Amino acid sequence: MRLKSARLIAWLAAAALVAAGCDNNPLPAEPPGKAYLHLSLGDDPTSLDPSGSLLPTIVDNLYPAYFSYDYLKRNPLRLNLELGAAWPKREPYRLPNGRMGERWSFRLRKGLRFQDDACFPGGKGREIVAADVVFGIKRLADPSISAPYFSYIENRVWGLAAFAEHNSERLKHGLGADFDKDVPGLRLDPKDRYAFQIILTEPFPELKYVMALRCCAPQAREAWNAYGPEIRRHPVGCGPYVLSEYRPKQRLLLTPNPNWTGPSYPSEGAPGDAEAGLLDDAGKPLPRNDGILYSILKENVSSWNQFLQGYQDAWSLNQANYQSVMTRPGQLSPDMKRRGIKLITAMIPNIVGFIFNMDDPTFGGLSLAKRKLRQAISLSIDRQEIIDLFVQGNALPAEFLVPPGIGGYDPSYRNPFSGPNLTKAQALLSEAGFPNGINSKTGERLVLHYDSGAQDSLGRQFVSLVSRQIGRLGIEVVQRSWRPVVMSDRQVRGQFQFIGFDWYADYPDPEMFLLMLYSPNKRPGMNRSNYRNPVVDRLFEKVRIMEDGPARAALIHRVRDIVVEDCPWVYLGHYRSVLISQPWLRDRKQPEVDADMTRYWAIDQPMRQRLVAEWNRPKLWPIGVVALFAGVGLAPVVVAARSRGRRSIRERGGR
Amino acid sequence: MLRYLVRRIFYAGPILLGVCLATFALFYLSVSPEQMARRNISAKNPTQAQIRDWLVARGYDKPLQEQFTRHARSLFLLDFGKSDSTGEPIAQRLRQGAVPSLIVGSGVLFGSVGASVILALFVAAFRGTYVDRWATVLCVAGMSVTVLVFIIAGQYLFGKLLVWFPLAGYQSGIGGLRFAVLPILVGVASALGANVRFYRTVILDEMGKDYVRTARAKGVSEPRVLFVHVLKNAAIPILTSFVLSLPFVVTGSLLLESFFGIPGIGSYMVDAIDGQDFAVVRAMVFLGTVLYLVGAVLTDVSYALVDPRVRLE
Amino acid sequence: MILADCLAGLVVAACALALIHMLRSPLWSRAVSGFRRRPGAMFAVAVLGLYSLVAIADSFVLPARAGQPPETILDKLFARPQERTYSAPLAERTSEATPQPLLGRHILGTDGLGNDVLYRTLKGVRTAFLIGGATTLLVLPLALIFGLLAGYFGRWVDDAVQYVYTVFDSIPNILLLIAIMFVLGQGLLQMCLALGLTSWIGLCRIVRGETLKLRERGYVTSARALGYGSGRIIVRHILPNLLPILIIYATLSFSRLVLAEVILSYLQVGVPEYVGSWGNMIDAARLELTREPVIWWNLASATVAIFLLVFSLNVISDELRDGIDPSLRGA
Amino acid sequence: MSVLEVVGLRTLLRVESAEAPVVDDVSFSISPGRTLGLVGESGCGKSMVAQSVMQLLPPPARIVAGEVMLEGRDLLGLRPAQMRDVRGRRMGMIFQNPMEALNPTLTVGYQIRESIFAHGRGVGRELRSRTLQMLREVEIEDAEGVAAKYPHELSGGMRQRVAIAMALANRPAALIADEPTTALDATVQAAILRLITRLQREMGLAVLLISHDLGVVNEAADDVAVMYLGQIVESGPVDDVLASPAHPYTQALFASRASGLSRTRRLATIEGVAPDAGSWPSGCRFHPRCACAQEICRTIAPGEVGEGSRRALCHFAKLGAGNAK
Repeated sequence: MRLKSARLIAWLAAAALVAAGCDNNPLPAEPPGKAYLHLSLGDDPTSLDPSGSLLPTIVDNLYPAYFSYDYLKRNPLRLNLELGAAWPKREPYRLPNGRMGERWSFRLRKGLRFQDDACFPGGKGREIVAADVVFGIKRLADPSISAPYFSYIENRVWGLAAFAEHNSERLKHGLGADFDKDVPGLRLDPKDRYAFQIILTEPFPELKYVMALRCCAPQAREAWNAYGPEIRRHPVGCGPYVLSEYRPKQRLLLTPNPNWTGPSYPSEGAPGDAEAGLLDDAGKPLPRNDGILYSILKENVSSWNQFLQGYQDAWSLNQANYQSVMTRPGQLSPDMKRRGIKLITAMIPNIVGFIFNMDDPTFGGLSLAKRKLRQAISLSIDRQEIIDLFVQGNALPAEFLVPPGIGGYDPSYRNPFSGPNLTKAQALLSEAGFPNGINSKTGERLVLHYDSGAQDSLGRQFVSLVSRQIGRLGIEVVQRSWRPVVMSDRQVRGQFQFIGFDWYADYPDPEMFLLMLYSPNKRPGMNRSNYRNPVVDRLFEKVRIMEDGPARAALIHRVRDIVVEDCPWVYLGHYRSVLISQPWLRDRKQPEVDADMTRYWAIDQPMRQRLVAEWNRPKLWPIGVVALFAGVGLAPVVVAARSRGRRSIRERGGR
Repeated sequence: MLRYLVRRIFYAGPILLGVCLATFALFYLSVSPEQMARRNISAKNPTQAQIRDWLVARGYDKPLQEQFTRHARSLFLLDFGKSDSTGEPIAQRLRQGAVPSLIVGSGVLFGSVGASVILALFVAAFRGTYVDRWATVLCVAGMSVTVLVFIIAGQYLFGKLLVWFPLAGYQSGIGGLRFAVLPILVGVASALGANVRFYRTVILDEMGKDYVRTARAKGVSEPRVLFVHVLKNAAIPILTSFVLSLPFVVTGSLLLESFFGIPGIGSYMVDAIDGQDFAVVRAMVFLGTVLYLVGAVLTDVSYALVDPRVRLE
Repeated sequence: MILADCLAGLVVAACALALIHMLRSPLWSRAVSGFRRRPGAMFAVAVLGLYSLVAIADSFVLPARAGQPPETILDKLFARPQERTYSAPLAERTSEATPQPLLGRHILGTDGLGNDVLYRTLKGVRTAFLIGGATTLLVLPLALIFGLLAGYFGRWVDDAVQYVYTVFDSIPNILLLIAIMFVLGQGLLQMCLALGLTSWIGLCRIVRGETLKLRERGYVTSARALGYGSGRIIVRHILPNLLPILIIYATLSFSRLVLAEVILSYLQVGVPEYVGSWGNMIDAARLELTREPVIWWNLASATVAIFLLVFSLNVISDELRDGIDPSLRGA
Repeated sequence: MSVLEVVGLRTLLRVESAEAPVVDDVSFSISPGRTLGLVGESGCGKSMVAQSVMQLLPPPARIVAGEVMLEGRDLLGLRPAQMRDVRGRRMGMIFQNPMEALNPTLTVGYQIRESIFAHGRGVGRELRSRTLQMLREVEIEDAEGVAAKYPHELSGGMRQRVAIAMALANRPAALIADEPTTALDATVQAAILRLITRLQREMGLAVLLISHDLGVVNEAADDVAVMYLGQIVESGPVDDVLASPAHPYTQALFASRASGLSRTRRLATIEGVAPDAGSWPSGCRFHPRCACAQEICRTIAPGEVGEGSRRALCHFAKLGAGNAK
């Protein structure tokens, strides 16, 4: 009777299996006639609150800002009005303390509406006014959300720092931020409810870029009152999409926002876009798809395999995938080509490299010998080898901090200390007093500590490769690996000699890069190497408040020549962001800034269905193999069982 | 029985307190609050003011013993508080994660115990023959392969070649069960070797006992001897291993969950460690301890149920 | 590194001591001599012997040449140039689109970075021996001391020891392990310590239980009646009776630890890359499996290496158990 | 007509990849209502005989030759399922150690009931009443109370009574009692023996009583067979054999308990130790320990000498009534 119940359970389990269907499609069923875009995330978005979010994914689709970057046009990047009605008026403004600041006057489009949400009266999204933008900016000064972009405007918008200080004080007593308190630098026009002014304490031409960031999107006070900090999981935006389903650690679904009235698909693009078919949908309304379904999958390998099965439409390559996609630098693998997968690359302004600790007794300092030592190490590094091995050539070897597409970039410039040049490096090393890596005075080998936060296998391999390259000079490289938390702490405290360092710009301006050389930004600021050169400081202060142009470029080149000689950095490359997309995805272009542009992408649904079915035909040979093994394995069991049955008979025969 | 329970609860207090203290000490030895703040503030380069505000908002600016007493008190009152990194209530996240963890965990547990017991009985029935010998070798072989290889092979076979199950992912509701099948299969397969070998020893041990001979001398059929007589006695060590792994049903299997994208408590725990989320870590450790202690009580209770010689006192 | 070398010496010394002890005691030598009749056991011994040779070859550092890092005998044997990219086992060219001739023969091919897979696999042997051996060396005294004290003296000592290990045991194991690794930092030694601190409880429990049983035996009671000191009774009368359990447990825990290293590497708290370990290889191979064409030989050789070691250890512990305790042999 | 007849039984035991006989050409027969006592040192193969008859040998042992006839049916020719039906229904068995022989996790009542329903006899209420009746038959007063108890709650004597009840629950024709009293106190021993004798009389059982204790055999058996190293060296009616043992081994065995019924000194006067299976001496197996061994004993295995119901396996067996009294 026990046996019977066991059998019953087995049957039930089998039935359940059959009922579940033999299918490897991980996606939920979609409403008929809808074609969602299928994308994946490595984890829940840390926050969907535009004030607290660093990453553009999803948030950009929910919270558009005053400006947006042009989808197609590049080099230079162009800002378009998104919520704005007109380009801001910029004029000098005398502050009460007598210093000269700037006043920017903005005006929003009329008729913009928030998405429908229960926090509004009647559940209908109300019209957006200038006060909503001001409220959004004020929210950056709420200490409880640690807003990532706050530092860009904290000391530049008049009175904002004091407002933040006021809120910090309230926090200490367990009180929330006080948004009713006025900030003098954020002014509403009493006559025009769509207009507002921002008063800056110093000229800040990059404010236009900040106004393109999601943190300056309009936000509804009602939503804050209703949801409080839970806004991070319950966004109330005004963008092309609304968040219609959110299951933490499972999936997120964005569907088009009926209240959205925004610019349509661009009708002119960069050279070559028309030929690539990117202008076929010109003038059609956005979004170009019926929704976006994000699957949240932590394990990168699993989620990559799902892309290969066609269950994800696009894939942003990370270090781990380069080799899966490309067999040689810049080229898709034969399998990818056969599948018709498209490769899209773009240069998001960034710099990857290594920094020396300029306070280190052995490697830091601006004396000639120390400079030569650093230059020698810089010359020992083979940038191309690293780029080829780790990103399959998807990076431009860097000569200086400023990447292409940014003012002050000079494509013809060659850094005299770019590697690999071992002979020159050896010579410089000897001049620095360490011939063949041996201290000529003490006879001791030079030891370079290379700290890293490398945790995964690729990171560890990267460290090994770089160590080997530097080791060719005869220097002993000691690799030390720390947990990321500890590593960033050591970085901030300056407990390092030589570390890897990378940085990307939130907006396309050289100031974003040069600030890493400005001595007031010393640790814990972004000048992590603690590079101090008064000439560079003075030049930077000029560059910061200038408009882009030849004059600014000349100043940047002067900075460059000084810094390259001082060599606080070893420049490795400007990495391209590489995306691959399935053949059924149309209108894909990779933005050259950190922004989410998925609303422009369209799907060829019949093609998707056909190819996914084709790619997922079951291969049944494993069943045969398993059956064979089971047969071979079970045969002795059967024989043994039968011989047991016959035992007494056989044994009588043996009598 | 009542006295037993009261005594166990009485003992649980100091143990839980010890665990709280150990967690607290280990966490503060491994990471400073400032590092935690830096890790959790999403800005690329948080300012000192932001770090200070972060610490103030979460009470990490208070003296250590005040923090400890506050944490311990709220944990003992089963108030898990809010996550340091996301700010969401931990209890809510635990509730969400419990179901997937329970599905996968109980699937693996029951599947592996069921399959192992049946296989072990089968192997034991063929004791002394080379079926038994090869089965033992296979078991040891199964124990010698890492779980990772089982996972990779399972995904490749069922997800890529046979296309029976999704490679990874999860959906709530009945439709989500098909996501659980592959992790369960892999979990069962990886546990099978060790379990079958252990159960076989236990069962053979029992099969050598005199009462089995008595039962046979009465003319009791062989399946009945195995399933009623032997299994009931072998159940005691089997139960121990079963009940001791019960806490993991709830806390989830870390590897399976993170590899197969199951949003269970196990992967929540890994995320918390990864993100230096002390609030979550201390809640999870506390919960794990409570479950462990409950498991220990359950073991004793189940002994008493199976073996009439055991009395709880 | 110096500490790790000392540890290596300790492991070797402990293994030698255990072997000598085993060969001298008739009980063990009978068990060991039984090996000769069993092909499985002979195979296991042969594998272990081979692995030990590799581990020893990887432990002796040759005099360093000028300008070169120190090399072990194993490094010397595999002193071949780094390839540019990966190649299949026994291939003559790399897998680049325009195949480059290889600089040397690679029996098991090379991994994504052009490292010889056989070399990396052999490099893992010493690490595995250290993780298994050194950790077991840490576990044994910890478990013995606490278990013996608790079992022999009972009362408050027992309560205290039980309290400590219940607290340890009730913290989810993997969390505790990671936390200790965090506190100690990364490295081979640190991993041994962390693994040791988290895995002594099982043995401690067994030792305590056995001691409780042994304490009631006639010869212990009579020894006490003769007025022997507790220390003498523990060392002379109880400890020798625990040795069989200890040695079997040590063999098993060795194999468990080797497997645990893989999981830790997956959780990103493994040993540094330059140490060379199977866990790191498998972790790296996960990504290489998604490559086109698939690099399977990296995963395969690490898996086979682990498999052989763990399998052999298990077989040997089974044989020892059978040899020593015939009642466990099964009816 | 005999109930149980064993002819030429031969059982091999596998030791370290070689097989050696443990039961060697053993023959005997038991009539209804009679008891055959099988005596011998431990390790001589008594229990192996019993287990061979029941076909409950542990896996390393197997029967290679012989016949076991129960009520005229050859049990060795039966299929396992048929043999299972014979066990417990036509032939019961009780074991040496009542502490271990009962399943500790099942109630006494259940275990007796199982003995009955394993052979498809009786259901529900009837099962229960038969169980209680069996318990009363083995002289257990509080039958209902005992039936609900677990073995560990009973004394050794009670447990053996329960074991007897289990073995006899289906009214078998034969009972094999393998050292039924060895593990019990002397007083309990006598009670159990009396119980077995009584039940035997009432049910007309053929009993194979295995013991190393001549006293037990003397008290309860009608016939006796003496085993040494797998062979029956002497057999005959108890009184005859006890009065005039023909085989030197029987004599020695008998001499060893002549001083009294002490169990502990039972073979103190036989020199040497019985060798293990597989290393039995050639010729007469007893010769290395025999006081009166001759050259012939060393080389030639003795044939069976018989006179009436008496049999002996010795070159110098002295049989006959004259010798007896």
